[in-house]
Amino acid sequence: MYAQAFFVAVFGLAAIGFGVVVFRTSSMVRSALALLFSQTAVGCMFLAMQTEFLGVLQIMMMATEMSIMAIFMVMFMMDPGGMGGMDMTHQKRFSIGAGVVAAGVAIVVAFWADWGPVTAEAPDAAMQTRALGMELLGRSMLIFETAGITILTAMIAATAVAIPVQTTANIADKEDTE
Amino acid sequence: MNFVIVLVALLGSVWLLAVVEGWTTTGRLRPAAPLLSGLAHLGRESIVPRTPDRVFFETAPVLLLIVAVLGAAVLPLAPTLVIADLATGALFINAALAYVLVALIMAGWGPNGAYAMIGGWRFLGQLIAYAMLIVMPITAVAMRAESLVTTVIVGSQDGLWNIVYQPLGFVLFFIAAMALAFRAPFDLPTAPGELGGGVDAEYTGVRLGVLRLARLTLVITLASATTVFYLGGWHGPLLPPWAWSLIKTLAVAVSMLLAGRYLPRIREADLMRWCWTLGIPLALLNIIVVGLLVLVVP
Amino acid sequence: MTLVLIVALVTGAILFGIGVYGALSQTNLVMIMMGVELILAGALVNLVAFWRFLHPESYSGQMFVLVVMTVMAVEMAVGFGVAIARFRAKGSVEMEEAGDLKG
Amino acid sequence: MTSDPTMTITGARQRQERFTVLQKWVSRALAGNLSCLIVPGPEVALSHGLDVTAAGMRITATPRDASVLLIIGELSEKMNEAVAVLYAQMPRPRAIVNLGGQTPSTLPDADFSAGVSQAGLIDAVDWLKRALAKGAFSDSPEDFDAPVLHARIEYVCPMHPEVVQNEPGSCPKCGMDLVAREAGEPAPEHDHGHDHREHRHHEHEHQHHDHAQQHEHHEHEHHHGHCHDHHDSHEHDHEQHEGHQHSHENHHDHGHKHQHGESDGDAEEKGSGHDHSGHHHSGHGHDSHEHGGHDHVGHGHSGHDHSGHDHGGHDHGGHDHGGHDHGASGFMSMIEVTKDLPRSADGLAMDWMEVPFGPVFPGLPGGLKLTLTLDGDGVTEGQATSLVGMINESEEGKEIGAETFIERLASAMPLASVSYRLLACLAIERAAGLENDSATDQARAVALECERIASHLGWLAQTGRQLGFAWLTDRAATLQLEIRRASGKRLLELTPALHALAARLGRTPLLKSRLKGIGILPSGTGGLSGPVARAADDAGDAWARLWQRLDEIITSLDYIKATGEPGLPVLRNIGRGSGTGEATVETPRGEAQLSLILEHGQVKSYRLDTACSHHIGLVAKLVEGRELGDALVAVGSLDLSPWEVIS
Repeated sequence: MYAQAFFVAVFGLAAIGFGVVVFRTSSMVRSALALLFSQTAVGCMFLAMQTEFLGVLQIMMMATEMSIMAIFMVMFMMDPGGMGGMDMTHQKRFSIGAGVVAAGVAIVVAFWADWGPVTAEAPDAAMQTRALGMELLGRSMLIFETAGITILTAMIAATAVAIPVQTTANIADKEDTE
Repeated sequence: MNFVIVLVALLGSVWLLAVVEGWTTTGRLRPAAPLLSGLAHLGRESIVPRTPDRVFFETAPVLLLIVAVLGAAVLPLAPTLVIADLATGALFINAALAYVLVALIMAGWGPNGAYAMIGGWRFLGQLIAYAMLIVMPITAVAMRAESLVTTVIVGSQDGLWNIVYQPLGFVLFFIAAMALAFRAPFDLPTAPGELGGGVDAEYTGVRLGVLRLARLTLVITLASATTVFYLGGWHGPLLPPWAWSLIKTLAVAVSMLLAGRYLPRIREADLMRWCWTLGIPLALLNIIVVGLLVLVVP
Repeated sequence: MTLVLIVALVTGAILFGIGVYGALSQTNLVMIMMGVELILAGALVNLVAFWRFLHPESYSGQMFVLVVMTVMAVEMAVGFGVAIARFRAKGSVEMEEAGDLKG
Repeated sequence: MTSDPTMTITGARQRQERFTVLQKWVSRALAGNLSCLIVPGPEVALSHGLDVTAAGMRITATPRDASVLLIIGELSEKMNEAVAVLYAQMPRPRAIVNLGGQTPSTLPDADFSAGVSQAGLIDAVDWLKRALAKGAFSDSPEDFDAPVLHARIEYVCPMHPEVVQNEPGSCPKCGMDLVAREAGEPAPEHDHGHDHREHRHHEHEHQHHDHAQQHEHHEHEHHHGHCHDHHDSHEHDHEQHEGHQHSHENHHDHGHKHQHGESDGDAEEKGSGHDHSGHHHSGHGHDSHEHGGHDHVGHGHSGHDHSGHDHGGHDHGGHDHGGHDHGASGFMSMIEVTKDLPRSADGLAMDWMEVPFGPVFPGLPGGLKLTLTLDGDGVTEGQATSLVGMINESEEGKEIGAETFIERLASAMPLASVSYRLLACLAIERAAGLENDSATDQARAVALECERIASHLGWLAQTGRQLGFAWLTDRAATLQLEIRRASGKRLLELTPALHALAARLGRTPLLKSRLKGIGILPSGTGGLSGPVARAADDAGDAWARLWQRLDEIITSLDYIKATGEPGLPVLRNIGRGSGTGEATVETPRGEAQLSLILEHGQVKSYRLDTACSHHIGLVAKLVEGRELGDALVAVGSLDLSPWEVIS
């Protein structure tokens, strides 16, 4: 129990630490990868909380997701290397306030709420995986399928949006450059 | 205990692979060569390029090595001879392999050089495409075994190996494995003829040594994965289980090595097009076929 | 055992806070998406903690986690689609310059 | 040539306190696997009949991986500079081996030099093995330093690239401060940021170092400009938005990060050289590595350019827009910054980087420098220049003996020496008014065909190197070496092998998809000759050129079979004849034409025209808008020989 608490805390701290780095560092690739490691730490928290499948899934998904994030940062930031030391933020005070309030409220709730009886041991991993599968393809089939369709739609939509539109404008652009 | 044994086996295979590599390139069979070149890497000074992203530059080779070893951790040499027999082993190895990408992006961005950077971003596209071809065939394998546990998967191939049961999956997986190990002809991130070394262009001395070790380990890990998922892992007559695992693994690894020697590098456009337009549909087909087989065949 | 639950919840809360800060303070679309990702990560931690310590018998909790992960992926896909389109059209994904997006 | 086998200390590595056992082993290991970088390139080694691998050295693609710099033949001035940069990039312990010709002025003396011959090469390897085993570590290694490696600093206006001055000041057009950059760099913007970090680093961390005079000077200059800028930006921050502390933290961050990298770099680089001199040297060490970027590994600058261009944008913003235009918000508009950037093929205004490929690049013939402007993995524009091309010297009054002229011409064209020897002979004989003599002509023709085969095989090896097709490289190289040594009869024995090679290439998967449709010449391109022209009749792409060359190999073989023994062209007795002569020879790479004026057996003036000097002009068209890999294949398929580019 204390061991579990310890590991959860350690990975939690790691997640928080990297999370802070995301918005403190000036190099965009760094901040993207910091987010990646933050998410990985979250995945490790899952593992520490004996939720193996979800943990591994989280760790796996985030690697590619955040790498894509990284290249987009490099594409769309004016200062990806962070060598200009430019400032990419606005309404700082307000944001800090909002963040602190949000976290504070959640923490207060976490402490004050009565969580009732807490289960000591979780079902073992193999059984979990199996049960989750049953859940997915049984009761929650509809939700699962919906999620699947949603992501498919999102992918198609995103691609469609991203494909260049041949407006007269950017044809003109092209001609300028040539 | 298992940990030590598996690690030793891994190192041994890496050494053998390096020997074979030297044999194919120089034509001379020199068992000591890998160790010597390792020492030589110690001897060379390791230069830090100007204004690097220090953290990435240092981390990348080590991360690559760690990832390769982690991947091997869930692959059994024998029924009991496995470091971590996770309930989600087949998923875990995907997770581990995904971090090869992270390592290469670090190695590309770290040294602050054009060639390295292009190499790193190239691999982003390459891995995102070919990770699909790793995950989907594994899905089919797991469907047959009705489990994600690697030992169970091997057990499920008793009598009929997956290479026979789902040859399409094997072909796709093998190709994807080569692409993930970025060996020739998939070596776009490190193409000497195009990027003068790409991601490892800036590494010298010890760091280069670690990088090369990591790359060979990665090959072995992927070969071992191929063995576990398709070649019936430890199954085989006469010899003890672990021997069979090692033999098969080495065979796969060497074939990966040789394939690169006799093929020109793939065009990047083709690399992408074939994966998205041909590979992934085939992988889906493979899943469907296997599903049907699982349901129909008792 | 409550200790672990509390630890997890507090972590989740702090991640959530950081995410909120990021999403509000950043001027770049991609950075804002990072903030959102952190918010969702905080949510994930809580969900898993609740499932594990309160209702391990019902797998709807894990189900929910899966859905949230999907949502993260969707958010990425759509966000980047929008980013590219916007960059193509306006030459920037800076919120400072997105007067037309300001409410 | 040095008899005592200890490495000259320039190449040796800083040794630890004492010569430990580990170091003994390491030295042995180092001696055990020598890896060499061949300058100008492996294809030259082959055309000289040198088999480096057989001599016991591994041929490497990059200087980072090489321990021996193998220089073959004379190098041009420009090449000397490039070689210095390469040498600076090689990790210690490193050695220089020089075969034929003297060591470039920019380098320390060669550790071993010999004539261009396999024997010399083998001696060199033996010597290196012994030397490395003994003296891989010396206790006082001098650092390598060459004028090439020092940057000349010039000052440009971020907004008006045309404004370039040698001393800092303000731009006459917009009045903003000029920013420093190293001369000969594409993107002025990046340097600002880069210098920015540079001097804060020099100012704050390394003040105690004694730098080279000129550096000292420049850093001083910078210091002012830099602090000035800084001051400004802080004011902005104060009065305009709360970003102040943030940006400040950033700067600190960089300074710190940089110092870290830099000082560790010293330690890494020079083992335990932590006295002032050590630092002083490593200062240069860094320069050199950074400059190396320019010529071979392309790190540093090009790398900066990438992130640089964007943040160059920031500089615009920071000093111009942010500072003056919309002074209200300190925000730098990305639209403002990227508006004047060209759009890429996909319509996104991304930053481009100018990356040098060559003059010593594994994928290209040595001596050819290809400069590509890359947009990610796509080439937006590029041009090729030859660093070794020979010059038409036809100034009056300078007379060269006929024999020496032939020798000079032949040695100036290492990739096709026989053809040019023949060309010179013919021209001179015509000038002297000699009749053609069928016997010698035949022998000469056969020799020419032999060289054609060898040259095409060399091209195949080069292509294999470019495509990472190891088997092709090995096979073609072996065959080329055999053919150089072979007599007419032996040649015919090689025929099946060559047929087999062609068949094998036809069967190789991926090869067609790699070459088909690449490097198609724009219709109506003039000035073509040789295989390129003949292949232009059908598809006219790299695939067609490959088969054209393979066919030529076969036809040449048939010709040799029909005709007989090759005979190296030697000048017949021309006495002290005079006159003007003109000759044309179909060299392996296309038509070469030489016209000269002979006076009393002396070549008074000549002018040479070769196919490659026309073909090199095609590069720009071939690479534009292609993917990097395809662009390089297209350039390679032209089989340019930089030596035969006449300027």
